[in-house]
Amino acid sequence: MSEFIQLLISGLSAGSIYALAAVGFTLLWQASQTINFAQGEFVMVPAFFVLALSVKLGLPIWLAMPLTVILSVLLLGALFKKLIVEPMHKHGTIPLVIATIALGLLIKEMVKEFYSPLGQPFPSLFPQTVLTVGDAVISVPDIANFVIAMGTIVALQLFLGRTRTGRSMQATAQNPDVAQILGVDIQRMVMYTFLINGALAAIASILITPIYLAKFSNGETLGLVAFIAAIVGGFNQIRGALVGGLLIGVIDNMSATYFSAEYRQALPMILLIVIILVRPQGLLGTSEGRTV
Amino acid sequence: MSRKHILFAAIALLLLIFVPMGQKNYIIYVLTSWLMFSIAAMGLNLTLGYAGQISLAQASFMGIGAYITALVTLAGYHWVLGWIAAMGATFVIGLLLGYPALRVQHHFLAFVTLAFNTLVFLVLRNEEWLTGGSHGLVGMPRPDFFGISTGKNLEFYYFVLVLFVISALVFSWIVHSPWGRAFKALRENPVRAESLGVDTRRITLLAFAIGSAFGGGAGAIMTPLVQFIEPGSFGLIHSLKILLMVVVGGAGFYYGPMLGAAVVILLPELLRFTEGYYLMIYAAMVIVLMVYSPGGLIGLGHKIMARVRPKKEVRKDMAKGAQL
Amino acid sequence: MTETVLSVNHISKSFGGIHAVRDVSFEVSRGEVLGLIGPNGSGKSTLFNCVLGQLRPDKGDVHINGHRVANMRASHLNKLGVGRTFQQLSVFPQMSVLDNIILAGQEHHGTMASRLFGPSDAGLTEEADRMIAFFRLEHLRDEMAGSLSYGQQKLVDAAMAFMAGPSLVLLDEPAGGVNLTMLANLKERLETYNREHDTTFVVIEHNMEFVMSLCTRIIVLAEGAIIAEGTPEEIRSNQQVIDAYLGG
Amino acid sequence: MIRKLAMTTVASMALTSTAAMADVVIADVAELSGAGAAAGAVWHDGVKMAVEEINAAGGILGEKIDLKEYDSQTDPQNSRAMVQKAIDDGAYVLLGTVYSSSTVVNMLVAQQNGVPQITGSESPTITAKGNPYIFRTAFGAQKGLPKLVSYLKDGIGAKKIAVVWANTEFGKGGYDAFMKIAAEQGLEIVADVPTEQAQVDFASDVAKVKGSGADAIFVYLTEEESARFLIEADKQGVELPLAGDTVLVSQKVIDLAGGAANGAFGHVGLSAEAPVDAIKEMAGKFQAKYGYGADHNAIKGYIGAYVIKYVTEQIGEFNQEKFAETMHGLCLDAATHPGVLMDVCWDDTGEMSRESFLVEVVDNAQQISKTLPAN
Repeated sequence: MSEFIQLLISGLSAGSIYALAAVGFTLLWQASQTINFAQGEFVMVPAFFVLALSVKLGLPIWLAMPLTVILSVLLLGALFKKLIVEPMHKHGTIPLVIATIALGLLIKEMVKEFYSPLGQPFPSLFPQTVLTVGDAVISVPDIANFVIAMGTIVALQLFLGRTRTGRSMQATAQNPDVAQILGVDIQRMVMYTFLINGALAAIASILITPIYLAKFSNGETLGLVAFIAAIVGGFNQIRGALVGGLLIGVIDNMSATYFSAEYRQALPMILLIVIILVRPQGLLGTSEGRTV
Repeated sequence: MSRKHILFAAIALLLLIFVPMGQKNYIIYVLTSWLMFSIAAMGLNLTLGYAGQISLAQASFMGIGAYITALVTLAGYHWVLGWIAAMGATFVIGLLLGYPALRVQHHFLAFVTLAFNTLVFLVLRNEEWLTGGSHGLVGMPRPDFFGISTGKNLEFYYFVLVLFVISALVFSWIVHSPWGRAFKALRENPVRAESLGVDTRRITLLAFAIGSAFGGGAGAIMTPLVQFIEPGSFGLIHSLKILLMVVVGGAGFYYGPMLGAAVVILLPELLRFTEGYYLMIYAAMVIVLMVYSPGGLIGLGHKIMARVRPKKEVRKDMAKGAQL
Repeated sequence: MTETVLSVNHISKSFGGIHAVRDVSFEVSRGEVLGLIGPNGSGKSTLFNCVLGQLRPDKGDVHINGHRVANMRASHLNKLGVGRTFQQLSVFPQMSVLDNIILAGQEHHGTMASRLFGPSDAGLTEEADRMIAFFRLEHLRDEMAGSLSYGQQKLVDAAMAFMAGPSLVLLDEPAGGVNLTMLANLKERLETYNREHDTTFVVIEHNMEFVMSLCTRIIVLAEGAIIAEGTPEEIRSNQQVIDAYLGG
Repeated sequence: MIRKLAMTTVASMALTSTAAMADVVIADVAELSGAGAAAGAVWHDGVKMAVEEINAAGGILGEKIDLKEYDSQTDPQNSRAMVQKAIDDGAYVLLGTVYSSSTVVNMLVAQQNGVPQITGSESPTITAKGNPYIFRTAFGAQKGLPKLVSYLKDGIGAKKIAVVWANTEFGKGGYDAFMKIAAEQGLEIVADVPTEQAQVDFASDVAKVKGSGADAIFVYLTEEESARFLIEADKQGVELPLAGDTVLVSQKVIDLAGGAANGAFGHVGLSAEAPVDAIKEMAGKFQAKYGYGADHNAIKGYIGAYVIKYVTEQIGEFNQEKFAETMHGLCLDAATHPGVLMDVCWDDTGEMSRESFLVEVVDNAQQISKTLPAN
């Protein structure tokens, strides 16, 4: 039982990070039909911003981390949209998908060449201590990661639901034509979405890297998982991405222990295929109002 | 097919016959693997370039084909049996996999194939009793035909060249049949095609299954070429590599995948002076290409030609119709 | 000669509380040219999509040649003898005019297997050439359809709709954006085709002149319901129709 | 066939010699890019350093070494093509590759062409295939692990073992070897945990071994994965002894794990920290030359290049067939052959033996606790 609780908590902790990436993924999809195959690299690279700022430039960590969020918002948000998504949008979905695949490769290679091909230790925001609850040993960073990731998503939900800008963004995502008629500046709303995705990626990166270590190849698994979480949960729902992320995190942890370690990667894949077969709109998704 | 095309194909074929003569083994090996990847990319071109669907599992179809061929030839049967079994199996798997995905339409084939590729990798690695696990399978013989051996590298090259020509002919025949017309119509305007009686779902499924079978056929070549296969050669990254071949060359163009495969295989060699940077340069090139010419290098060529001779139309099928 | 090709029975369709179509019924007989007109937002398109099986009506049903068409795939509908044209340009731009026309016929000839193993034109070149000649496009036969002028593409589009020998053709704003000379040409060809083949047409159109001169019968929709029905002359003088158009 | 090839190689060298002053071509096929760049690039630097020293001292039999490098991109298929290319370029002896998954593929080509190959791979399968042209620079896992198992059993009295291993070509080799030896020695395996390549989340793996009731944990993973496992084990408060091979206690893992590696011990074939003066001297030169510390891969590459020199000088000519024949059963002592750093012998499969060390991580540094005899 204690093992189960431990697995559940570490699964939720990892899952909450997946959810951050998946939510960003979903936002981009809703706002601009961008399927971002570089999303994993987007989560990998901010950790290297932190390292470059703190280790190479000697800035203190408390300064390097906020700067990283800003850098990510600018580079992975604004620049990504301006330089890649915008000029390609008129070509349709396929070229953009290919371009994001290439972008993922580019980011990976740049980190490897310009920083290091080796894994790097990464400072943790939280003390590496454990709480003992009954038999179960629960690590403090796990809890902290979960709380921060969830807090971020809840804040995002509130922003989207309660503020004028947030509601305009939602209107843009649901029906850009109507939003335009209502006087919403669509381009700006789409841009906000990209900026938010950059910020989410940075937060996820800072939370996960103390455990994962900073390495250029980290995005490979993360991107895939975010992708699956988004589809399983429901591609057009932030709540869906959240549930999908947590679900995949828990399933991954549970399956290695209770199902088969050799096939632990298979379970999320099978879940993905089953969902597409049985409930293509995702667990929480609604039938898409807009066709692709 | 116009006379110009036939002439071009004939010259290309002559080059393919004469160029490797007297070359070193490495060059011959690279040419052989280029032919092999061209076949796989040709298949994906049918799925992507003609039917407008992204498949991220072409490497896993190669893997399935390679392992089937390995098991058949290691059991002592002739390679041809393995080849037929490989293509047949991948065709059927393509149908089974594509049917549910295409029932929901849109981008789901990309997602399903993505998951499928990972699943195939896991099965190949974990089912050691059948596939040799992560140690792979080794010692597959190169086939003999009527007493003619293909054991030496140059002999094997010609053997693959024959298979390549057969594949190219079959491909040409498919795209010039009414099916091919339906594929093209599907890519250019699926809604219109459907309204003219084209069962777009069925035709997309067939394009995907045939494309997969080409992947299986390429895999059947890899087994005797490398004489060692292991799961790592068929991971997702290799599917992406084949996808990039098709797109870089020019999706939907007959010679696109062949050009793309040549670029992907020769680029490391050409960019050797850049040392570790070649992948970066390649990735950046792909992005720029997608911005300026979603039709790939051949599309770019046409674009430039159209500049020079403004009468000809530039294709813009990737803009319209072709949806994920 | 009064067999019913299309029958629409008490169709209603609403979207989130807005009644786009309410209780519409009509029949179209063989050889008729029916015009479907109405101001913007009158429910024409919704009705049209219900007829095409693209939308499932909330109430009522549509029969074409005796088959119920709710939720039917467009390719299936086409096999039942329904041809259509589109509002926007709908040719295959990177295929030659000939290939466009052959494609429109090929799915009605032979089997899946014969279309793979048989001749590459599915044996339709002659028939396609006749169709091309009918629309006087011979000089453009081998040009890429995308390189044609707008009006020429409209003709190709119409030719495609006729290629499979349909019993019912739905024309969605055929006159939109076509210049006067070309329009006269198109109208004359449609009339000739209708006369020669006794094909039924249903036309949605904004261009009143065009509808009035082409159609034998006209139905006017306003706010989702039929407000008038009759010959072009009757419609022209109907006060309700004039109000609907002018009064908004 | 082999002789003919060898002769053509010599002939082609004779041809190129007019331009390049009788250089002997040695090819280093290594993981210079891709996932294995960390290991391959360091190996290559080790090779380069040795070659420069050899050339400065007059080369081999009076001929300078022309070192050509080939990037396998950590792709087995590509490594095969690169080995073919190296042979086409007239390589006398091949160095590399480091990754076993590449070596098992490309060694077939070297064998077919009769070119001796000195590899940095440690997977047991390499020398088990009866290839007469393959030679190691570090002994295979199956030779190192018995020493570790004995220590687990007798040194710390463990009876129940949990095994965590990378489910890859690399990990599978070590895993199979360990399981065999553990069975022979009567150790009970209470948890068997395969992990994925480049796995990042080890929470469930640690939970599993923790709940298994093991006396000790055997960890057979690559660098970053080892560090991630150690960090997670630390996080979950695992107090059991952690044992591994060269990788687990390597400086790289210690640096990455940031304190979590303390207390881990392992059996190490080669280490820059080894109490051997020649190694320390070599490591010092390496640090000065490249600005980073040498690891076991650097030392392997360095030794590999020197072995070519010593063996060739022993046979007195550039003859690939004789090279391979001579190396089977050869012993080189470090006193007369300083470039091998430690006394070393090869058996008739190309497997090698050498003294090794038992290392424990103390205060974030390797501490040699015992030197074990060659076996």
